[in-house]
Amino acid sequence: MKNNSFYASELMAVCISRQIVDGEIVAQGIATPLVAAGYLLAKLTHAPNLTFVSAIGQSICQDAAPIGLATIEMLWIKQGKMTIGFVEGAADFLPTFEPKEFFRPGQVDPFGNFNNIYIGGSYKYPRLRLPGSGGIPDVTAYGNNIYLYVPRHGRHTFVKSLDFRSGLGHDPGRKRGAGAHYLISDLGQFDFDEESGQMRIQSLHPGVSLDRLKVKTGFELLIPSKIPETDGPTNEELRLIREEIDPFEIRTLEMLGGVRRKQKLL
Amino acid sequence: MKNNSFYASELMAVCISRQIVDGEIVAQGIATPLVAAGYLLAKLTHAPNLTFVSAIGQSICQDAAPIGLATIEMLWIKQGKMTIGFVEGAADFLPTFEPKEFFRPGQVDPFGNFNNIYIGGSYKYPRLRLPGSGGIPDVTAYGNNIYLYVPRHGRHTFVKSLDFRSGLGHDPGRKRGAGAHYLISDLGQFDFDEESGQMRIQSLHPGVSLDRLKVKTGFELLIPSKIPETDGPTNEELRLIREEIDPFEIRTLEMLGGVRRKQKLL
Amino acid sequence: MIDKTGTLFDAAHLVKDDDVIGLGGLTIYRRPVGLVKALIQQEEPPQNLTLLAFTAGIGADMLVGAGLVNKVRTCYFGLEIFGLAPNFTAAANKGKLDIIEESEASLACGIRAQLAGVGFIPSLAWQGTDMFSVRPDVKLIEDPYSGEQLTAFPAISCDVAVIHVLKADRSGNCVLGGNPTIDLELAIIATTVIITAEEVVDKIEGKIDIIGDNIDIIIRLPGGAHPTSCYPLYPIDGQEILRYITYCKRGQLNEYLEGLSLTPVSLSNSLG
Amino acid sequence: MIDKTGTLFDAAHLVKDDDVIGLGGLTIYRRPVGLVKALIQQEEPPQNLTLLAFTAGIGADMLVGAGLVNKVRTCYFGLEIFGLAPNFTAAANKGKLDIIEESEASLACGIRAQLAGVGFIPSLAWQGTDMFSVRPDVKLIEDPYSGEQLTAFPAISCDVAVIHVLKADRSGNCVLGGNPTIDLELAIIATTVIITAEEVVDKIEGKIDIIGDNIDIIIRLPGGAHPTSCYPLYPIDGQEILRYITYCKRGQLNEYLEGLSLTPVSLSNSLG
Repeated sequence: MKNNSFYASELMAVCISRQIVDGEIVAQGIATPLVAAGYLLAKLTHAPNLTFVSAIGQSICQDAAPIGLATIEMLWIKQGKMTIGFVEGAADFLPTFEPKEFFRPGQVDPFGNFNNIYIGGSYKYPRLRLPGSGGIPDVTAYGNNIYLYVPRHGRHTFVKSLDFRSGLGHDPGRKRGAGAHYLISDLGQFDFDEESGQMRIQSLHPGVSLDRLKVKTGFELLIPSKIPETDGPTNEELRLIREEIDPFEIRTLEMLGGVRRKQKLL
Repeated sequence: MKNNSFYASELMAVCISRQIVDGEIVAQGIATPLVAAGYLLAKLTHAPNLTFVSAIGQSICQDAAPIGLATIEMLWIKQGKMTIGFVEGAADFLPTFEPKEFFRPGQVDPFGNFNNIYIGGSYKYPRLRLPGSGGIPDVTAYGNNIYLYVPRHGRHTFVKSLDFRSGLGHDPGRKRGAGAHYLISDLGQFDFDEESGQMRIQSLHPGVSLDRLKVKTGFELLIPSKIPETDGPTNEELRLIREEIDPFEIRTLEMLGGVRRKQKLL
Repeated sequence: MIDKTGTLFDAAHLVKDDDVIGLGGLTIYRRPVGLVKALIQQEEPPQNLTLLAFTAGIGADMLVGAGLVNKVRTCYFGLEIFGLAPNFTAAANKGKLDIIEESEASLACGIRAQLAGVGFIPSLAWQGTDMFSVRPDVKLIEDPYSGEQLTAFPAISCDVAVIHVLKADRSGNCVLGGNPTIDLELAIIATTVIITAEEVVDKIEGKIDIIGDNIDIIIRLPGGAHPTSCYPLYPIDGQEILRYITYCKRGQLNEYLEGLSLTPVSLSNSLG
Repeated sequence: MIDKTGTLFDAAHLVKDDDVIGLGGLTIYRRPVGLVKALIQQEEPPQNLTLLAFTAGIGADMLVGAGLVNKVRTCYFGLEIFGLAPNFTAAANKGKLDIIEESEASLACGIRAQLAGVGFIPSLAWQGTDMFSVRPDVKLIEDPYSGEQLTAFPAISCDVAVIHVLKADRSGNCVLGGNPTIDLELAIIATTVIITAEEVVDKIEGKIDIIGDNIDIIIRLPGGAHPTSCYPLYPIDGQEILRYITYCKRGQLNEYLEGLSLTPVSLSNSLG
């Protein structure tokens, strides 16, 4: 996975960071350390006025702290400036603040619709039941700040047709909000064509060929005439990630399958 | 106003206190020091496990403190165990906890319907616009713990027909909850007939004649065959009210008209 | 940190003709009286305001008395134990105010509907009362599950909110110091939010009650709630409230405000 | 003060067949794992429970694995970065669980509807998604003001709530210590509320997170959230969660639970 002198997880965190605008509010789900690394990198570089809303602790934070696994609550509870319970948060504040949030789809289709309910088989007898949709069917139905990330780009995730649509993408029937603006994977960056709503290559990560991307993607991507290479991390960005934000490399857990993740956790 | 060796305000506070059951939750509106005196008396006597919900401070309190005017927030903010904003309180908690609450009607009719919107004239051109209905049209529509108090019993308050019904009483059209259980005035105690829903004399305060009550009431009251006299306060109840609960006699402000109230406040 | 501090003068200019103006605090507790005075004492104060408050007290009464308000949206307008709000009562008795009759539940549900982005929130409140006769705009709805008739309280919007706080930082994070009322929700639903603060600090250590993101301007205004209280700094000034009532009953609100203009905070200094 | 303290044994008996059981906390934070184990290890554990949780984690997974649960109502069932919840995933893949698919908004609105005493709360959520196909009971409603089609999330009830807290007094007032989740609301909507607490005190000085009035029984159970965290007392025990997953994948949940029964808290003592 090593490209030049950085890992895909590091490049992904850097790309996530670059999507953050100073002064905005970002939301952090559960089990998303890669996204946390990206947000914290933004906070420490170009977005010092970033505000975090966290599912863990149900708190609003304005200060950064290193990512810890067992001690994740330190970040979100101890430094929380304000606590908002889930009921109030889901019903009142998500629709109003519309924080920017990165979601990780179990499946994603060419229009940025996505699925976190089940894969394969039927709903009643799935091949694999997924944990569930969290707030995805909510914010994707009305929100304007939906972003996606896929740590392991593959045909099982990038599918022509979803088994279930729990996250609404670029759909002509949409009444409010907007489909995902952006998707980052370990192979490249993507956006969505304004007219058709179709997923389009924005850049390929260093060392990734278009052919490899095509093989790993279960549908036709829109391909621009010229495909740029994703800008790699700066030395300072890498230093911040490695030394200050995530010294225990917790972000990399999101890149691994079950067995390797367990090895890492042990 | 002095009866035997206590004031009407003291007897009213004592009667309010006697309506309180240990372990329950009572709500306290704004500008109701007489009710506060009654609740605190209950807390200090037979209802040590009383919980207070207060509009001022939007807090839940479990400890008693003396009534102060300028320092009323001390009681409700400083001692508050928990704060619940008005939105949450009105929408979520009042319907669930249904705290016992004493309301002061601008007008009350024979069925315990009441009015805090305007008196005389029309809604657009009232003879007297009242401050408004607070949470009265809410809790009287669904609640089961409505109690009333009238510090100055008179025909302007006890009317045959309301100018406006902002508080729902004993009405055959009622779908939820129940009309007021009880009314205390400076002349007597009243309840409502279970069949007809009509206001009924429960007792007359010491020194108050039935004739005087009738003259002061703008409609026919149900009169039981035998009318008991209201039990006066005990020496200990009077001591608690005068020395511990309300040494500045703030409760008496509710008994006075505008001019005399102002004299007292200055 | 983005510095949003400004002057009373700047803040007062943010309130425009025909705005819905929401006042923070509760009747005679932590009301933005200083900002209200600044609004009134401008050369051309805004006109035809709609006043929105969970409960309206002395600051609201000043706005009504000075003729800035033609519509009132609240569930209580008075001065608690100090009696009726003189200007509101006089104007209402003369039929000069358009009153949007509210209750605690209608305000709570209306604010929640606005937050959730929906047109209404259903409630058991008001059923069987006369409230619908003066609020023909409030519709009934059938519960699709039980068939029960419910009250569909409509969403409530707010153009500009004015909130007095104990402490603020320069980005607009606020500490209220008690009596949260509806101030957090008001700050979120309002298009423009004006904060007056007893104290403005660089950074608030510890918890906040309102997040700065929605705040537009912060003015340092010690004593800015007087004669209402600002717990725990100062209590209600009952004598001053009674003096206000006396002036207003004589029709001398202007004289009252002029006599005050240098206390408790120097407006001219703040305007500078 | 009314003393509501009792034993794990008493508490476990409050959960009856067919109950909706609500679990406090969040996935792997402050979950009532100790009480869950006590429930499972009774001679005749309750059957056909409906599990209600904002997010379901390891305690919920034990209940599913032990066969106490046939219906699940949550918006997330997993072990966060530790992976899928093994028993839930296996049971769901086999079609053995009746899943009432929820989202954050449907749970939030359903709880609020229950609190307000109405049948539903309207929301913008779910519009355009496939959620309705697996929740045919969720109805659509027309906004009577705008005509917009909204989702009418139905009220959610709960028979018995189980919440682990940092500190409780004998009357049931509780301090959560962070991650309030939906615990306050759960304690209010539930008919019966069981509290396990790291510490039981005579009186809590300072603020509380849950008021005691609705609480039925309080059990002192230090370590009662392990291997989930109880901030700030102890963090997530990741190694133990991995050990749990390993046992469960081998179909050895019983062996896992038996091996645990004296740790982290002596069940036999608590049962006495």
